[in-house]
Amino acid sequence: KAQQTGENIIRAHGISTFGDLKYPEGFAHFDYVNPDAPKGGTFSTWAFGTFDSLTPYILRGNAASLSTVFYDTLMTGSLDEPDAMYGLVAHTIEYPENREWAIFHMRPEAEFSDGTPVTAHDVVFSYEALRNQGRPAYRVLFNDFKSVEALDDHTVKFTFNADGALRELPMSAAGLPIFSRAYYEDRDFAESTLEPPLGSGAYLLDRVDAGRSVSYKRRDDYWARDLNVNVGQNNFDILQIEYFADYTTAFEAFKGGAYMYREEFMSLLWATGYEFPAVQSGAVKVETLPDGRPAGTQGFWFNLRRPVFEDARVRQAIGMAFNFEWANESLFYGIYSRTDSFWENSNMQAEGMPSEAELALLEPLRADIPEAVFTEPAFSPAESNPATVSDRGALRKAGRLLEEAGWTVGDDGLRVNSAGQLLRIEILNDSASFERIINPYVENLRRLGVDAVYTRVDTAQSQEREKKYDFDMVTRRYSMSQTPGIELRGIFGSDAADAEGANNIAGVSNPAVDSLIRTIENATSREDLETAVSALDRVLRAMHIWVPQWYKGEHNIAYFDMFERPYTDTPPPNGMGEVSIWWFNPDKAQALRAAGAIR
Amino acid sequence: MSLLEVRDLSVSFRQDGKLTQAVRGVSFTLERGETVALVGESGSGKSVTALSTVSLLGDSAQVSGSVTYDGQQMIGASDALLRKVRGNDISFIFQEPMTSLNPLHTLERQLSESLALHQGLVGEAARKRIIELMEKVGIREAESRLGAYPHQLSGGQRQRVMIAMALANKPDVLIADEPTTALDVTIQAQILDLLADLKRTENMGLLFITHDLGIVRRIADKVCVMKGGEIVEQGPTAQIFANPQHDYTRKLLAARAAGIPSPVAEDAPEVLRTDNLKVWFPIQRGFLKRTVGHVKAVNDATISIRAGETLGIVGESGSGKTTLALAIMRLIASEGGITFDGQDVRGWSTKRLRALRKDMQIVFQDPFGSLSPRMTCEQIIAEGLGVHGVAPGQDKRQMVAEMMSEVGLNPAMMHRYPHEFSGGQRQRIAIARAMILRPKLLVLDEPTSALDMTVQVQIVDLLRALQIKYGLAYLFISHDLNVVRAMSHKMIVMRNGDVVEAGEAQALFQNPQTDYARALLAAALDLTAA
Amino acid sequence: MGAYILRRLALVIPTLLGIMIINFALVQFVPGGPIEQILAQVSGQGDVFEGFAGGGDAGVSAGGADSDYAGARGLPPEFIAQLEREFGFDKPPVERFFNMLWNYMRLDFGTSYFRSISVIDLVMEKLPVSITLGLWSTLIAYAVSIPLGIRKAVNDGTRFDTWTSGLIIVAYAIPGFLFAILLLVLFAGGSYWQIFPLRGLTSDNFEELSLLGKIGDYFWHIALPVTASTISAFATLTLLTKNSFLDEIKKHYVMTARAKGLSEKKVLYGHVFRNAMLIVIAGFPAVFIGVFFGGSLIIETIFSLDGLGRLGFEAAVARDYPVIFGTLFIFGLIGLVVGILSDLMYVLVDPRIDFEKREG
Amino acid sequence: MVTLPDPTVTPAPMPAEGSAPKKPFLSPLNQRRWNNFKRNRRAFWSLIIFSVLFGLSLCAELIANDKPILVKFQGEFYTPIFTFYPETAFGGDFQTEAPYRDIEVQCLIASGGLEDCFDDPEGIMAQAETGMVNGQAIEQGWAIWPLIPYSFRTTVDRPGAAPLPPSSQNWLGTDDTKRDVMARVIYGFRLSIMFTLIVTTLASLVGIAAGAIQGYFGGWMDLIFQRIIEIWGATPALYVIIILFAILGRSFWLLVFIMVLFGWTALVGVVRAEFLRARNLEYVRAAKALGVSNTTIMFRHMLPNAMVATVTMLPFIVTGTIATLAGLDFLGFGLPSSSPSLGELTLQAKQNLQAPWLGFTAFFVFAIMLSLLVFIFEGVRDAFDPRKTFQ
Ligand SMILES: Nc1ncnc2c1ncn2[C@@H]1O[C@H](COP(=O)(O)OP(=O)(O)OP(=O)(O)O)[C@@H](O)[C@H]1O
Ligand SMILES: Nc1ncnc2c1ncn2[C@@H]1O[C@H](COP(=O)(O)OP(=O)(O)OP(=O)(O)O)[C@@H](O)[C@H]1O
Ligand SMILES: [Mg+2]
Ligand SMILES: [Mg+2]
Repeated sequence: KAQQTGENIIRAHGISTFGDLKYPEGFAHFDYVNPDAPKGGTFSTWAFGTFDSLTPYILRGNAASLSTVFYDTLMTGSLDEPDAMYGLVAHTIEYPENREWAIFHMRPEAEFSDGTPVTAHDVVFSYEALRNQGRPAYRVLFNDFKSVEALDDHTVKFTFNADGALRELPMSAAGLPIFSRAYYEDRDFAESTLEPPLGSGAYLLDRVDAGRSVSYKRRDDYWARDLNVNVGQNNFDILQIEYFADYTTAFEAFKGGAYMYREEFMSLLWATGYEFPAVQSGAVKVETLPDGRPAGTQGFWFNLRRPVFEDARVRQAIGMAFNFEWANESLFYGIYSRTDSFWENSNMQAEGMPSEAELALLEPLRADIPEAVFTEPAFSPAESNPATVSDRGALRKAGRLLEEAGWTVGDDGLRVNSAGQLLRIEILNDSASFERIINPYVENLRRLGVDAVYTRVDTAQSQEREKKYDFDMVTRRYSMSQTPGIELRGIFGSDAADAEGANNIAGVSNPAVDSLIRTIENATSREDLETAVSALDRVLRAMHIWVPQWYKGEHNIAYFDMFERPYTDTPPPNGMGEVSIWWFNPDKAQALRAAGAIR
Repeated sequence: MSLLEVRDLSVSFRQDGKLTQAVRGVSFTLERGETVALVGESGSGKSVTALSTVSLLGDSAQVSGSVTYDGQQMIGASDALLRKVRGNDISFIFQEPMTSLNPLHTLERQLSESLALHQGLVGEAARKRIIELMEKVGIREAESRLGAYPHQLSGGQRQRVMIAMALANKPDVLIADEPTTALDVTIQAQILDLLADLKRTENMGLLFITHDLGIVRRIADKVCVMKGGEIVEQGPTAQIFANPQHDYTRKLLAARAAGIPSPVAEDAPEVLRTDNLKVWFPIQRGFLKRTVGHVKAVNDATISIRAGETLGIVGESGSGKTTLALAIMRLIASEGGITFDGQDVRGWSTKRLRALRKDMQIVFQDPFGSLSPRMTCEQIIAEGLGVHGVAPGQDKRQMVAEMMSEVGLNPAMMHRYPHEFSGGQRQRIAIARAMILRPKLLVLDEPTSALDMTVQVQIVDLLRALQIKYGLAYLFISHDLNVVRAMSHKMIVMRNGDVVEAGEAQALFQNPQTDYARALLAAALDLTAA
Repeated sequence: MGAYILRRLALVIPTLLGIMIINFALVQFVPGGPIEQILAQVSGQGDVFEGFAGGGDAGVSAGGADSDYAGARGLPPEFIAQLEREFGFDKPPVERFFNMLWNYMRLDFGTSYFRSISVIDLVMEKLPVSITLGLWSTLIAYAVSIPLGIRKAVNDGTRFDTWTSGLIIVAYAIPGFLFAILLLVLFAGGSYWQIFPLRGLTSDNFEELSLLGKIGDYFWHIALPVTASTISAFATLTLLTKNSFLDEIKKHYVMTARAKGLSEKKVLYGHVFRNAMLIVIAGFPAVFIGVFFGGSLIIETIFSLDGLGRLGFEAAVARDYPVIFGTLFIFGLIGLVVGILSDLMYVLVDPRIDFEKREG
Repeated sequence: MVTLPDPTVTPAPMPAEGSAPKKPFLSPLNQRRWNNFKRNRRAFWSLIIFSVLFGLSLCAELIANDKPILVKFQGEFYTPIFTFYPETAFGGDFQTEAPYRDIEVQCLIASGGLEDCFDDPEGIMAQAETGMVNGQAIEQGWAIWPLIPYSFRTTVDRPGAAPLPPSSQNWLGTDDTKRDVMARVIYGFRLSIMFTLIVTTLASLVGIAAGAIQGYFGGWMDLIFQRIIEIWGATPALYVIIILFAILGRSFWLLVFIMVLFGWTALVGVVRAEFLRARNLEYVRAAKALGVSNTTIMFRHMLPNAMVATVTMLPFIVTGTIATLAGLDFLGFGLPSSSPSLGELTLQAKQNLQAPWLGFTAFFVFAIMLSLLVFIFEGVRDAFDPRKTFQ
């Protein structure tokens, strides 16, 4: 438990959004690691495309996968808590209750791989470098930072803007990578390069073959090697990433043993590809493991700014025409599940009728909330008939809704309103993989009498049109945080509804939603937060601002049977930790080699 | 064993599914040191017979019978054998020198190839031999001409290159298909001497195809007369000439362009005049084609022709006759004045000239080259009619058929492509094409060189008849002084691009002024007399 | 001729200028620019190759990837303004255009928007792949097609002619990338024969190999991609050769050549070739340069080769204008020079050819 | 004047001589060409097969469609392919177009519009065969379906994940959106052929004309024109496509326009070269001397002789256009993805290696089409070759 000192100043070995920490000061190691994990071996996996840089923090260049391994941060997270962080370079964090500032006390023994110490000045330099030349994400984040100063060589103080998302800011600060100021004295931080960078992390660059492969080797002299947050971690001697420009090639390469670990993202391959010789002989293990994080919030979003979508019934009807069950069976090999919540795959999603606590939040906002929130269970799209794209029942209901909304079928089978205007919607898309989903959907909408068209454009153009809100429906995916907060303003807040280029793609502008977002931002405990999020989820779902798509709450992985891990079939909720907590079993590798499965 | 023995040779051509027989049952022999002359009607199968001796006919020909060279069967012989024989043992001079040279190879290359192939002669030695050969066939400044391409040569020059090529390897048999048609009499005599020389020294057998009976009489030991694909008569030269048996032979011997053109009306308007016409071709060297000098093809030519008048142009081969003709037609760039029909056409645009073209026509020296290969005879002859809207309402095909008959072609052949005709037939197509327009001025560049005497007479008669009827003006270029005399009112003699002499034709023939003209006329008389 | 060449050379500059103007103007109208591309990347989209590299499962694949937290908050307008300043978009187009021209005149082609690398270096980086693919497939195509076409012309209508036609047409009809994938799966994948490597031009240990080893390694690597990119290349060239020869082979001068007693080969290659193949020969400089600067997007993608094909496509889709303009300029310039060379080749092949105005 | 009969020719009566101006359909020359063409069996049959295929694909709607050709319902005839009928016309409840492939609608048609169809369509249909449903006489109806009861955009109701392998229901299987490949190939063939024929014709005409003019006239005409082409050639087509798509929307005709815009330069170079050479030939001079106009010289005299490259390349330009279209589809800049494009099929084949029927279909369609075209054009070339003789 964090200990209180003086006038509400908190000093602790860790920090989380609501202050709760699973691991006490001086804990030996994270629960999910194997403290005796052997060191050694090579872990190899693949990445798509190419890379031409080793610096992932700047806009320029295509950084190699895992190129963050070079750097330590002040504190580091754990895989079994949503947002807690524990000291790494810093041993202690000190912050007031309102979190307007945070002081990190750094370990004097921390040193860069060239032996120079990691100091507070390096932290300040890192902050400045990222702020001035870093990726846009940092600039957005640093909007809420007032100043960063080195109090002494090993103490650094971050001061935040009072109106920022104070709850999360200390953790954001704790998660910044630390660069060596001396190193960048004669180098330009903003230029992309393949020169091995200087960091204080557990790995060094091993070799790089531009665009083709990159590998990192474990440092035996890593200063934090035995630190509690690192116990049982960083077990592989070499981390290697092979790049392939083509998915088929990459898969073939895996089959041939060019790399040892692969997470499969394609339902098609997962369903049809994993019967190759190495799987049959048992050399390759194929597993499905649960994913504990909120699934991405992916769907077709309506552009609520468009007059056709003014009526929620129209939106609901259009949603009904999307036959997910058919798509899942016919297109995805039944691997996905239907998304119904904005916080799918998490305990924040609304279920059934609103709870007391939720009602308490919702009641005052009743005027601005669809009545269904109070009278019906949280909205979930109805299941359609998987056997055929156009489910007569669903279409009949949808048709009825549209008729109620005043869109009646004309002589040519298309719907018009009383003003004689055609019910025309355009689905904008920039990704090839969506065509096979959108096309049947469009056909179905046309059967409903909606003059639906599908427009495919390239990424930059779609971005431009989205920026100007020049679309009717568009696919977008938001990754929701485990601890939602201020970012919700960007996605659902009315402030962001009209500003060009904002993230509120649907254009949600509703005082009740704004109010609920504020409640979420100000929640002081995880329970409060979850209640508020769930209430918001309920409201948004009742508003029919999107046609939810699908998610996959699990990891599909395959690997050559030479790796071991501290868990059997339930990984820590925040990740499988395949590069950090898994380890290499030389005997198994030897057996595979003997069997000729790998070279 | 005879050197070359042809037995019962028959050749047919396949066209559009039908077979037409070009040669039937031809037999003759050629001995070492002997000259056999193949004479006969144009289109009678002479060239085809000659070509089949070493299997040079295309796929469309079906050959039967036997041809033996030195006892070896040539028909159906292996490629290897043919290759060994061709060029080395049996050499060829093709009828149409204009199209028989590879257009992209220089003279040197064309000649050296044979030398290298059969004698292994390369480098300086080859070069020396080439120059020697070229001088032998009367090409002047041979050395500077080595780098020339065929299109830069005059018709006669090309023909001589062809001859030089054929003689390069001292063959056993030389088959010469009208080898002197484009040559002036002086050179002709020189070439004939050369051939006779070779025949004597190398014991060469010579199969000589020609229409010029004077030559036959002079050099042939034996004569075969062909008509309609058959040999209608053969025997020793003297016998044939003295005592022809076949009707056709008699007719052939009797035929000769004679008479003189009817006089021109005093007040006939001038159709064409040129003032100091000049054509110089740049000589270009090197990759960038720098101009290093000029071939002065025509210098200061001033001529004039009146309606109904014929201007004969004679002169040695390469003297600029063709160039002058082309310049007059405004087909190549020239300097100096050209007045046509009273209008100065010098600066006229091609478009403006086009309307005039109906009235000025030309028969090219190289008939084959001037016929579009993918157009049929009918299309070619009729084209001018369409272009100039001549005789609208009349059946064009009918007109073409009539014109073809007039020049002695069977109208049934009008659907053939140019390559399916004989040399003389092509020449007549070219004449028909020009004549059908009834132009005011007709330039005829060696229009009768490939025609046998009977047809030649027919053509000359036709030209004269039309001239009288329509008052046509002719510019008549020929090496055949007989024909020139029969056709021309006035005459000019050209040499090295200059007009060395000009005047009334008959007067000039009687009494040439310059040495050159005298020599030229003498040689002609010499040939005919021999 | 000299004057003509001078004229051509003098026209190079206005032509290049024309190219730059057209393209610069065009780009002003293209919806979406590099900034949009950056925005897309920030929010985790915008991999230009995803579409045909076979990836993507309707969005799900993006899951788990640590997409930028800030993506969810929207980028501040100041940042976009700053980007615009960085890319020079705050200046009026005309000024930008003249700046660019000025730089180009000093042979400064700028650097990529998205990488710290000058355009020249970028092109140089991609050249080996393009040259490899281009050179070998062109060589093979020429070495096979021309003799084959000539033989087909000589044997026109025979059985040989028919079956070779069938073969090259079928080869042409195979979609190149399908064939590439097929080769890859069969001869490099883990399911059948693992004979050839999957990607790249050389092995990891290339530097350590002996010279012979290096050569072997190189050919071992390029076997599949070159095969895949050559398979369809025979048809046009072979048939072009055949038909050109057919047109020429019956002409009189060929008869003359035969009458000289030349072997069939000498007749065909020594005499007919030059006459028949004007287009092929004169097109050679262009082909040769095409060898260096050609790119085959899909073959490159499948074999994970990083060549100009990918560069060009990536630059276009990502709106990397310095790269686009720079490569256009460089390739344009080379193209113009090659155009001149190719026209000179015409004259070299056929001395009758000139380019002067002809009185109609 | 004596007319010497040519001895080598069997005297044939003059065609059309003197007789009434009854012109044959083809001029004798063209007849000769046509005969030559016919004599090339391979070319002739290729032409026939191609015409048949193309002809069939022109009536694709009647061969592959998700609407019946003819429906008899309650004594009346309906032609759904050509006319719009709401489902209510057959007693259904949607006012939108009747989904004829739905079992309910089929039942309605068979049973003369019985309400019960919505509950138990199979049962009612079985009964309707007998003419009686639940003891009551009904007015039996029927529908004549096309051979392939799917259109190119119909999703097939078959269990399993797309692409589905060939079966009796889908002869060539389905694509990755569960659409019938056979139907898509038929429509795709038509679309591709139409597209490519239009584009190739236009582009070749323009290209040949441009090349001819440049090569024939030379001089500044050539110099300037060539520069324009060079500038044009350096324009990134992709951007033009993006811009025009953004302004005008994706459509068949826009793509045709764009392809012509960028495709016409393909032939310019070769035609120009051939003309540069041919303009020096003697027969061109002869034609000039005859006063033939430049256009006629170019197109009647020179072009036929300068056509080797063109005729050889045309089939490849034709298929090349299809391939380019495919490539654009591939990159996502082609026709709308619901269009039945062969390019999309190949892309799917690559994406779905586990479904070889896609690749095979694409390959066979391309191979057949290309072979036919190449053979046809070979025949054309031969037909126009004056020296070609046939056994
Ligand atoms: N295109 C050209 N380039 C260079 N020289 C040429 C060209 N055409 C002709 N000549 C030269 O011009 C001279 C005259 O040629 P021309 O064809 O007029 O002769 P000609 O009198 O017609 O001879 P012939 O009786 O042999 O036909 C010749 O020496 C020839 O080599
Ligand atoms: N390729 C061909 N196809 C069809 N007929 C041909 C072909 N070549 C020649 N002929 C015909 O064969 C006959 C004989 O031709 P040939 O060339 O042997 O005549 P020639 O005796 O040499 O006449 P000339 O003195 O006019 O040159 C002519 O009637 C000609 O039309
Ligand atoms: Mg002859
Ligand atoms: Mg001449």
